[in-house]
Amino acid sequence: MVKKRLFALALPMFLLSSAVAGTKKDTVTIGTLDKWKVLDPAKAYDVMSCNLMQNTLVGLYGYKPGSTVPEPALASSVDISKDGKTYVFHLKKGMIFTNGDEITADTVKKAWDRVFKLKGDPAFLLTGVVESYKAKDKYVFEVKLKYPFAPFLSVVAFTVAYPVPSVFPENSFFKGDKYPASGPLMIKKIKRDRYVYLTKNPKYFDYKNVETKKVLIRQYQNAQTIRLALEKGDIDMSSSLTTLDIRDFMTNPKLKEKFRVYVSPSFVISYIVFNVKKKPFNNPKIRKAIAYLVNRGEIKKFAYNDILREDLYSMIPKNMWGYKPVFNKKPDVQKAVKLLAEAGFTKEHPLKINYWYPAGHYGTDVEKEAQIIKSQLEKTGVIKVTVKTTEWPTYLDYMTKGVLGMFRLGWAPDYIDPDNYVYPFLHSKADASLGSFYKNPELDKLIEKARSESDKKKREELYAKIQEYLWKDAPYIPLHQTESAIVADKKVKGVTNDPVYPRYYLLHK
Amino acid sequence: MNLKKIQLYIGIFIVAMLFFIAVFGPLLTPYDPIAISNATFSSPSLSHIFGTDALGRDIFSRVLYGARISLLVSLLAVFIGVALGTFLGLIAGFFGGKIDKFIVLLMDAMYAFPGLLLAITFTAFLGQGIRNVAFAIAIAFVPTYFRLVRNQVLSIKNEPFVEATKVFKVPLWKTVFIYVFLPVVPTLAGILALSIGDAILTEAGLSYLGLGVPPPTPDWGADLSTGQHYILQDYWWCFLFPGIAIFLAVLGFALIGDYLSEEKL
Amino acid sequence: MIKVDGLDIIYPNGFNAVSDIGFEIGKKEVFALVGESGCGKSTTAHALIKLLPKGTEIKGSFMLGDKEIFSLKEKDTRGVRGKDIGMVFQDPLNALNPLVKIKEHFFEIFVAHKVKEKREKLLERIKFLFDFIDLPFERVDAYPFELSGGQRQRVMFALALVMNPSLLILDEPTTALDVLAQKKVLGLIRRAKEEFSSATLLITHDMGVVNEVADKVAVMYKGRIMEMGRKDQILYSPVHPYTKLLISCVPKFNVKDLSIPEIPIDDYDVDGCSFAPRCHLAKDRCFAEKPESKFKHGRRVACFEIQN
Amino acid sequence: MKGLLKYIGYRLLSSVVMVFIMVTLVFFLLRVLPGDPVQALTGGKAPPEVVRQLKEQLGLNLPIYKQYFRFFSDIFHGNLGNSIVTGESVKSELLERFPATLELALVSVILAAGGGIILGIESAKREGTLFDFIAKLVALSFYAIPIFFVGIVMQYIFGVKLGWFPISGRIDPLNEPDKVISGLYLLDTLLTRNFEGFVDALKHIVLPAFSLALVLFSVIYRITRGNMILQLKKEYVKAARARGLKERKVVYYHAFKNAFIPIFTLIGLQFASLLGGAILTENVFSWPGLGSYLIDRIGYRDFPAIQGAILFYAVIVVFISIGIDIICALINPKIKYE
Repeated sequence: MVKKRLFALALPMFLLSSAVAGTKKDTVTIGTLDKWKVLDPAKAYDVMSCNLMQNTLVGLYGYKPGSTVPEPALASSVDISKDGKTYVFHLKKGMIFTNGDEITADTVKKAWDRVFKLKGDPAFLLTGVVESYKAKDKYVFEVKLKYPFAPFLSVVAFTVAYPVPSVFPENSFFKGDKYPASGPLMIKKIKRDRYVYLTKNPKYFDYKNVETKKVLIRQYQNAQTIRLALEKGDIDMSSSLTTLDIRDFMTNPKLKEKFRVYVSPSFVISYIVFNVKKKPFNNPKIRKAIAYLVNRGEIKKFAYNDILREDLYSMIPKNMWGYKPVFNKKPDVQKAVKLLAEAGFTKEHPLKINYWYPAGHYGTDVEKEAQIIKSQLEKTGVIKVTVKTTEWPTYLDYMTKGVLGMFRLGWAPDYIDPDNYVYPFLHSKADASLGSFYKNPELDKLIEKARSESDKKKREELYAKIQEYLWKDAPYIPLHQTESAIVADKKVKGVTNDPVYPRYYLLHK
Repeated sequence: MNLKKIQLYIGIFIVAMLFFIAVFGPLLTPYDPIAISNATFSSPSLSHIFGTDALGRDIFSRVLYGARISLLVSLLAVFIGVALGTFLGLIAGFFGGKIDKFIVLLMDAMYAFPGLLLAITFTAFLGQGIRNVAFAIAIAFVPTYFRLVRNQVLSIKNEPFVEATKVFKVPLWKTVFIYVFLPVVPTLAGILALSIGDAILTEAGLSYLGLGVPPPTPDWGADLSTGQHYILQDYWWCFLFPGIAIFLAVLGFALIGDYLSEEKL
Repeated sequence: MIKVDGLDIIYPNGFNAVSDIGFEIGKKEVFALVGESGCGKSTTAHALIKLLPKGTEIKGSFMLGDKEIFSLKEKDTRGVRGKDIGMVFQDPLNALNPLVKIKEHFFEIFVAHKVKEKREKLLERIKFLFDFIDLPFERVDAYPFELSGGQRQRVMFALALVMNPSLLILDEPTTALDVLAQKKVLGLIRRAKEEFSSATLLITHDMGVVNEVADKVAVMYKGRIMEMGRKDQILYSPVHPYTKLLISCVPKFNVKDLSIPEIPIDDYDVDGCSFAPRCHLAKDRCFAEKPESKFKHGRRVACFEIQN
Repeated sequence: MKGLLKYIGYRLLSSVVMVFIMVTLVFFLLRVLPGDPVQALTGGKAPPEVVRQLKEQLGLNLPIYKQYFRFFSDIFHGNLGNSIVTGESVKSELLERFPATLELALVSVILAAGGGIILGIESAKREGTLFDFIAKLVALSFYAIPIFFVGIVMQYIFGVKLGWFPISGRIDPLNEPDKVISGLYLLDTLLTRNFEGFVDALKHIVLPAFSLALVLFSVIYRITRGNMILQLKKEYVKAARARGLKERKVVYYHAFKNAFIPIFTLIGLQFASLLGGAILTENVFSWPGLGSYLIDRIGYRDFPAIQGAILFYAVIVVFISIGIDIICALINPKIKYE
C-alpha cells in the first residue's frame, strides 16, 4: 500500500523532470506583444500583420535592410515621367509564389483591383493618389497619379501595394492565415494570438542568401512575461520590452553576458496636441507658453529611464531629411509667464487645464510622463493641471469629437517621407482625424506644393518653411523621437534593427 | 482566549488601524504623496522609511494616503452596491409579479458574471476616476444584496404586523427600516466586510489592467501594479509596501467578515 | 449485568455535569433515569458510549458484563458502540441521515462491525427487525423523509437492536412523538427487553413513560442521584423531598411537562446538597455538606433528613 | 422526475429571456457609449472620409434598430457575425479559445476543490483548535494577495529561478497536437499517445492553474468548513457514531454528503465564472483563453466579438446553473420542484 502510494507520487515527478524537446536549436524564437489582425494587404494596417506579410510576400518596391530608401524588389527598375505623374515599373521575370504561380504585371493589377474595390483600412494610401493603373505588358506595370506625389515609391513599398496570390478572393478580404508565399519566408504553422511559425521559402528567388531556417514568433500579453521568458531562455529575442527592462539588459553584468541590446533610431514620434478650437487652447499664446515650459530632457530622465528617447524639436524626425528644429531647446519659464500674463493669467488668477493621455496604450511610462509634464507646467504657479486618462477607444472618440483640449499622441509613419509627418497633422483635409482641428490655407498650399515637387532640394526648402509655421502657431508640441531596442541572445545572428520592418529572414543561430 | 475571538480582534485591530491611517495618515508624513523629486528609487532610509518610487515620491506617504483612496473606493463601491441592491430588492419584493420576475432574471444573470469582467466592461466605457471605478466594482455586488433584501421582503410581506403598519399609517420608510433592514443586519454585516475586501482586490486588478484609479492619485492597487514591474530589479520596496498594505487590509476585512458570517451559522 | 460506579463528568469548560453516580441494570430490566432538563441524565447516557465533546473528563467505572468500557481505547470503544450498546435518540427527525436510504443505515452497521455474512442473510435479519418494529419491509428502500416521525423512531430502535446489544440506551425516545406514536414505542420498549433480553437505560422526564415501562427508577437533580429504587417505591412512596415534590406535580402520571411550580426560594449553587436551596427541610448541614447516597427504606437516598 | 423535467423546461425558458435581455443590453450599451471600432482599428490615423467609408462597409452607419434586427436574425441562423478586427467568424474564434479556458478552469477547480474540501473538513472536525485557526488564516491569506502578484512571483521563482515550469502559453508550439479532438491539450495529447506533448502541456498548466486555484481554494475551504461545522453538530452524526461507524465514514460520508450541496453549488458557480475567463491569470501567463479575448476586443470595440462572447458566455452560465440544479436534485431526494 505504502509502496503504491510512493510510486504514484514519484511518477508525475519523473514525468515533470524529463526534458521536453520543445523548440529546436535551429529555430530563432521571438517574443512580442503585437498581435496580427488580418493577413491581407488590402485590409491590414497594423504593425504585426504588415511585418508578417513583409517577410512572406514581396512588393514592387521594398527597403534596403537598415535604411529608409526605397529600393526595387519585385521590380527591376522604374521609369518616372517628367511631370512626376506616371510611373512605369519593370518586373523581374520568373518570380513565383510557393504554389507555382508566376508574379506578373497582371498579378499586381489584380491585387490593386482588390484594394480599390474592397476599400480596406489602408486603401486610402493608394486610392488617394492613384488615378489609374494597368498592366501594359506581362512584365510592365504602369501607374498614373492624380498629382505629382514625391513619396509614391514609399507607398508602393508599403504592404497595401503588394501583389497577392490567387487564393485571395476578388470580392472579399482573405480570411485564412496560410497563403502561398513569395517572400523569403513562409508561414508553416500559425495560431491567432499565440504564435507564428515561419520557415524558409524554398521557392524564393534569393533562396541561397537566406540564412534563416526557422523563426518562431510567440505572442505574449504583457511585457513582464517577455522579459522573464528571455531570462529563462524560452525566447531568443524581443523588441517589446519596457525601457526599464531594456536598461537592465544594458547595464546588468549578468544579463550583458548573455544578451545584446540593438538600438537604432525609429521614426516613431511622440507629441502633445492642442485642440485649437477649444478654449483656452484656441489662444496661440497659451499654446506657446506651454511649449516654452516643456523640459524634454527631464521627461526622458524620469519617465523613460534615460534611454531610447531623443529630444525632438519638430514634427519631422531628426534622422529624416528636411528636419529643422524649430521649437525652443531650453525651457524658458519667464517667457512662458509673460505670455500667460498677456493671455490674462496670473498667480492670482491661474489657468486651469486638463492634460489627457491614453491609459495603457503607449505603455506605462506615459503615466509618469504625464506627472512630470504636470509638475513642469505647475512650476510657474500660474497653471493648474489635472491629469486625465481614459482607455484608448474612448480616447479616440473624445479626440475626434473635440472633447480633448491638450493631449498626448504618438505617430508611426505609413511611409518614410517628411510628407507623412506634415500632411496628416497640418493639412486641413486631415484635420479631424488627429484632433487639433488646425486649419491654415496658406500652409495647405505649401504642403501640397511640397508633396508634388520632385526635386529633393526644393522640397527640403519647402519643409523648412512649413516647420516655421509649426512653431509660430504651435498646434503641436513635439516631445521625443523614440529609438527602438531589440534585446537578443548573443547566439542569434543577423539582427538588424530596422526602422521600417523587422527582417525575420536574416535571423539565424 | 478563544481563537475565534482572537480572529475577530486581529481583524478589528487591522481595520481600526486602517481607518486611523486613513483619517490621520496625512499628519504622520512630511511629504506630499504626489510630489516628484530627483531622489528616484532610493531604498528605505531614515528620511524615506519606505523608500521612494520611480518618480522619487515617498512611498510611505503614498501608502498612508493610499489608505484613504482604497478605503474610499471600496466603501463607496459597497455603499452603491448595497443601495442599488436594496432598492431593487424592495421594488421586486413589494411589487412582485412581472417586475419581480424581470429583476430576478436580470440579477441572476449578473450574479453568475465574473465581477472583474463586469468591472472592466464598465470602466472601459465609463472612463476612470474614483467614482466610476467604485461604480464599476459595485455592479458586481448588487445581486448579492438584492437577494438578501428581496428574500426578507417576501418573508415579511404578508405578516400581519406589516399589514398593521398600513392601518396605523406608519410611514413606509419606517416599515422598511424596522422589518426589512434591521433583521438582515447580522447577515449583512458579514457580507459587507467580505465585500470591502473584495472591492480592494478588484480595484487592484483593474489597476493592473490599467483601468483603475488614474495616477497620480496614491492608491495601493495602482502602486502595487506599477511596483510589480520592479520585481526583477532590486527595487523591492516599490511593491512590498503597497502589497503588504493591500494584503493586511483585505485580510482584516476578511477576518471580520468570516467571523460575522460564521456567528450567523 | 451492567454496573456504573462513581461516575463523574467534567466538561472542558470545568462544569461538573454529573458527580458520583452509580447504578446497576440487570438483564431484561428497564432502568429509568428521570429529572428536569439539564440535570445531567442525557450526559450520563452519552458518557456511557463516550460521545461527549472532546476534552470532557469522565471518571469512574462502567462494567458492561465483564468488560470495563471507560478504560478502552477509542478504537475499541467504537467496536462497542452499536454492537454491545445500542442507542435511540430523542429527535427521530434528525437522527437518520436525510440523504441516505434506510437500508444503507443497516448495512453500514454490518460493515462497521465486520459482520461477514451473505447479503440475503443480512436482509433477512433486517426483515426480522422490521417485523419486530411493525414496519412493512419495502420501506427499507425509503429515504428517511418519506417516513413519519414515529416510523423513524421505530427504525432507530431496529438500528439499535440489530447487533443484539447487551445494553440499550433510550434517550428521551418518546418526547418528540405524538400520543399514538408514543404508545407504539412504549410497546417496543417492553417487547425489546423480553425478546432481546438486553438491559435498558431509559432517559426521560416523563413520569407517565416511567410508569408504563420502567422497572427501576433513579431521580437526578443537578448531576446527582437523589433517590433510586424500584418503580413503585419511587412513584408511590417517595421519601426524598425532591422526589416528593416531583411526584406531587404529576398526580396522574400523564402530564407531559415535568417542571416544578414556582418555589419562592432562589435557586443557587451551594457547597452542600444541591437541592438545599429549594428544600423546605434544609438545615445548616445541608448547605455545608454533601449527603452520601445511603440505603434506606429499601432504596438509596441522598438526604441527611431522611437518613436520620 | 416529472416535476424535475418541468422545472428544467421552465428554467430553460426563463434563461432564454435572460440571455435575450443581456445581449440586448450589451448591444445597445456598445452603441451608446463612447468609442467606435473603426477609430480603434485605424488608431485615429485614417482621414474622416475613410472612416465614413469603413463604417458603411461594416454596416455601422445603419440606424441602430436595423443593426439590432440584423444581429438577431444572424443569431437565429446560428451566426455570430465576423469580427471587425480580424474579419474571422466570431463563432470560430470563440470555439478556438474556449477549450483553453475550459482546460485551465477544470484543472484549477479540481486542484482547489481537492485542497479546499479536505482542509475544510479537517478544519471543521477540529473547530476552534489551533489547527483550525491556522488553516483558516492561511486560506484567508491566500485570498488576500492580488492574483496578478502571486502570478508573477510564481513565474519568477518556479519559472526563472528554479526553472521547473514554463511561464507562459499552453504548450510549446512545436508540440502542439496536430489533430484537435476535444481542444483540451491534456486530453488530446493522451488520446493521440503524444506523451511528450502531454508532459509539456502539463508543465505549462501548472503555474497558471495553481495561482488561480489559490483564490478558489480559500473560497471553497470557507464554505466547506462552515457547512461541515453545521452538519457535524447534527443529531444524525451523533447517531452514526453511536452505531459504531468509523469516524472517517461519519465525517467524509454522512456529514459531507449533507454539506455537499451548497459546496457543489458554489464550485459550480465559480467554475461558470472561470469559464468567462480568469482575466488576470490569463493575462499574466499569456494563456490564450476567452477572458483575454474579450478584454482584447473591448479594447478595439469589436462589436460582433464582444456581443458574441457575452452571448456565448451567458449560454454557458445558463447551462451550468441548470446542470447544478439537476445534479443537486439527483443527490438530494428531498428537493421538489413546482
